[in-house]
Amino acid sequence: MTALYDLTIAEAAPLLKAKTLSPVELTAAYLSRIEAFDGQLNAYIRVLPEQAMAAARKAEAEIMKGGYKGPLHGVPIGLKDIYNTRGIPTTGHSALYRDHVPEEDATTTRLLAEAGTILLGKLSTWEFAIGGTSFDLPWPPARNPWNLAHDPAGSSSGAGAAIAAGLAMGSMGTDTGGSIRGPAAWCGIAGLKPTYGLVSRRGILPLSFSLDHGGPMCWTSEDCALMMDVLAQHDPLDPGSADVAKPDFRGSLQKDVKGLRIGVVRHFFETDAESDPEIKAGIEAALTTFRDLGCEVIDVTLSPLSAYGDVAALISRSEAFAFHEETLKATPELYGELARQRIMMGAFVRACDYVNALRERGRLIAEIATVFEAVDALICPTMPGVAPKLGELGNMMSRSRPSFTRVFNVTGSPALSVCTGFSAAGLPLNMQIVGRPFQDDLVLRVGSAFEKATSFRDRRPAQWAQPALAAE
Amino acid sequence: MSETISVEAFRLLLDRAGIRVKPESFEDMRNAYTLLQAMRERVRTSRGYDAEPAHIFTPADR
Amino acid sequence: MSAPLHFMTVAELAGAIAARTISPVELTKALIARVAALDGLTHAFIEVTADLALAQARKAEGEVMAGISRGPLHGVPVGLKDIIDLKGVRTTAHSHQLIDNWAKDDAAVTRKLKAAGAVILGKLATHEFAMGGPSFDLPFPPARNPWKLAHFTGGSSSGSGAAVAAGYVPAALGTDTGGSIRLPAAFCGIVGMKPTYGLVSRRGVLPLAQSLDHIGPMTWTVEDNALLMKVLAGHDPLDPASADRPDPAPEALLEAGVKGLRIGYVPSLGAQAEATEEVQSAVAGVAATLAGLGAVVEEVALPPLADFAACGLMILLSEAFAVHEPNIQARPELYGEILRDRLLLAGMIDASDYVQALRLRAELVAAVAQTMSRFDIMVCAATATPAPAITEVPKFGLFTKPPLTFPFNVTGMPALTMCCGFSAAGLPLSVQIAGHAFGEATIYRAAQAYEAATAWRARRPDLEAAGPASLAAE
Amino acid sequence: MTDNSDKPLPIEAKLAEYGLKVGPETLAALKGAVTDLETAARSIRVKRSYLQEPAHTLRLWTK
Repeated sequence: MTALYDLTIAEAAPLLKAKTLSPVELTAAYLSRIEAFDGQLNAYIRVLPEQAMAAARKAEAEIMKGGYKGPLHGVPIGLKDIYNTRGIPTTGHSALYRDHVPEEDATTTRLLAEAGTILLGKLSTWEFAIGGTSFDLPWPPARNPWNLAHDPAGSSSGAGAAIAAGLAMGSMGTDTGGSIRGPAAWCGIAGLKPTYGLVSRRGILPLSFSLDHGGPMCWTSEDCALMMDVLAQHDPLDPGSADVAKPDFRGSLQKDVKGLRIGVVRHFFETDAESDPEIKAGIEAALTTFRDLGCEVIDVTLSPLSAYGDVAALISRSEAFAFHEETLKATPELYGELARQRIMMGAFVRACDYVNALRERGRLIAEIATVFEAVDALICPTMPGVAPKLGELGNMMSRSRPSFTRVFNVTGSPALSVCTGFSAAGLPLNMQIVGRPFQDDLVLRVGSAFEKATSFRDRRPAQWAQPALAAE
Repeated sequence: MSETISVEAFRLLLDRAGIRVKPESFEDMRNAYTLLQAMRERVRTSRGYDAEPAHIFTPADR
Repeated sequence: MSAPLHFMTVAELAGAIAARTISPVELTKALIARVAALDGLTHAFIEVTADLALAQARKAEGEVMAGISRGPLHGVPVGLKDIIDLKGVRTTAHSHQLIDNWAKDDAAVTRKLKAAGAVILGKLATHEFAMGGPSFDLPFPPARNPWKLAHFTGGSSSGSGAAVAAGYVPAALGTDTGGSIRLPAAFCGIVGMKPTYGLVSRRGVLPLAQSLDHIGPMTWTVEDNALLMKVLAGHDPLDPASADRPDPAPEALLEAGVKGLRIGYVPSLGAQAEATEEVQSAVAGVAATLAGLGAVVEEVALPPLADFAACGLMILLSEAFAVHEPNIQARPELYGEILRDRLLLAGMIDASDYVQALRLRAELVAAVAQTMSRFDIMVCAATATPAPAITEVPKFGLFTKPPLTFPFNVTGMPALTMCCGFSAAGLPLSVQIAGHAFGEATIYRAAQAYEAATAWRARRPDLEAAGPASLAAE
Repeated sequence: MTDNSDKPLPIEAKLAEYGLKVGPETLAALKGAVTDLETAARSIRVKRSYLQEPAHTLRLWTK
């Protein structure tokens, strides 16, 4: 039998609905796994056992009374620790916010609670989602479940690690330059950066308001779709929130991918940025899969990666500095070294450069819209390689290391990272699937079709398989 | 109100911005910079992390 | 018929043209002749597009005679500020930089005016790129105030203000980033409306600062202004800021009167904006008149002007510098001194200043919306003083004496200025009326009631009497 | 008038202007990174049409 922690949300939901799986039992199993393994993984900053058990008992009572709310009812999840939780510290993984206890839930925190999810705890991140893998913070950095010596990527590092290791069934990350998709890639899971404005940012600690996105990270694209059915809600309290018709994410998965036109941004990973041969091989194999599924695969051209990188760097540094200037001046010692360095960069951007970055951004958005007239989805890698050793990422994000993910923070496009196999060393390979604005449902449909046509979702990090079975 | 910036410091700032001004404009601009500084102080008031700007990025609609 | 041809309003001309008692061709010829005779004093025009205008007038006349009506602008001459594209004509921005900048297409507003049958009489003086002026080192002289030629018109739609007041055209278009429609309207004693941000397309108009830029009409009367606004308003998918909204029907409430209208009267915008006694009592007079007509007037305060000015100026300078930086590095000598020095200062603003200004802007928008929730419109002074002498406008006046119009560029709300009296020296005094976003109709409603209740429209500048001698006399 | 944007920034002066205190380690890291950011800024400082607008605009309406 499949272990409880190997169940996807989509698999667990019918069992929970049919009352053959108890939310209390499920939550207890996850809590005991966290207890057993998280000392090595550091995916959680704070586990909430009593609260989770109380929520599970409540969910169980509701379901028993016939009050089943939908596929997330009774599902244990974790939140990156920059999502505000009422009465529960929200630290941003920073000494500065060690005692920060929000008075209100983030809109997404509330939506997930209302859908009946069980909050297991708060997940580790890079400091304020910007700091990088750091060892000078109040909590240690998360590690990669596929190999503890390796980096899970960031900044939603705990979310990526927890899902891959089976320490949560679903999780929420945030993504300003790739912080959902990077960890999804290196931890071998599915992570969606939704269209800008589709998921509320209200009550999430900001990094760069015009590039920030919140989104789901799960084992499968299908699970991400189930989360999105709850998360995609117009929020008048988020000035960036879009008031658009909400797609039927779950329903969209039933549709075929046959006939879809898939554009490959080949110059991104063949000329603009050096990519690992194994990553490239993973992409080529995936393209074959898409052709077999009846998709048309076409090469497309966008501006070079560096164009997006420059725009993203100038915008994110300027905006982040504006948010942190005051505290950085007053209490610099409460920031870790990496966060301090990265945020301070904002002091060196001139206003006209920021405005020009916004103008260039306008051009890049118009350009990608033109490309999307000829294709339905774009494919490129999420990360140019597999997870390196922990601490090898280097200090500063650099122009010499262009990113595949920032591109779509600049354009606001929905972008999903999925697992395309494993390297010889057993680390996950990755690719990114990107769609038109507000066609997040199509992106998830493509991702899910790929996952179902391949067997990569059957492999879990081996070293976590045994002990928790004892509890079953 | 800020004091008028020194000639040296103002020159440094102009250099940093990649700007050269005509000698006859230098004093005018040095004095005006003080006014700019005062406005700068005014926009840098204390506000919470989640105070957002008035412009919000909107991706092309569906 | 009381008024001479050149002082007739758009509404009067529309009636006469429709009744075929005035010929658009004769009208256009008369106005061209008037400009030729008098604009040597006022410098309102950069270029009179006589041939194009006469062709349009003949077309309009033919249509009218054939029984085709395009509405109240049909056959009516209008002027364009020279940062608005008119196909086949230069758009110079009053600058050496663009002295050979031939427009390949009409701006969206130009196209709308043409479609409404208007006759484009020519391109009007501005401050260089709508920012650097009044300047004497540009390819064209600055416009002068028809009420007193030694005085400033206000800027930057200076030619538009002067041309309407002087009776060269019954209507003109201006643009407004910090007050550039409303200030010249105020100093020239006419009506100028900066509409809600996003109501009128800015496509084909040179930008000053994109998040503050607006285009609007400048006319002699309130009714004329509403008639033009009716034509100009509308969604344009090619202008990223354009609002996709239903027709605001600006003319709908013109005759509704002000009974029961809730008016917030702002006696002062703070220490930096202290108006002269003449201005203060004129504006108080507006509040009293409106109250006398049945409006409910209550005194109210806004955040200090200094906040709006700091916020607006940071944004304005940053965005303007981004537009001009390549030219200011490559060929600075082609800018006039005032614009060059104002722009160069902008090169020293940091990105975080700009972002902080945008955050302050959100706060100011919210604060004013909160105050406005109790009112239909707000009334305050348009300028702190009547028009100063043209030689006495300081280079960095934006910093020391920010315009009273700036708050409504920051909030994006619609605001109109109109004449509410005259100074002892005979210069116009003006009031500003601001409304809710997309509430243009309500502003016109109050403005029309005030205009009808007062006699200020009866007085016109007398350019024929002025002559070159008056220039020397000042 | 020359384009001297290739000149290195007086980083310490800018930090002082903002009242930011940094240790030697941070300062060293900043120096490399600021150069990087400067290059980024220069790379987008190209000639654009006057009419090319920023991606953000002020919105006073909801659809």
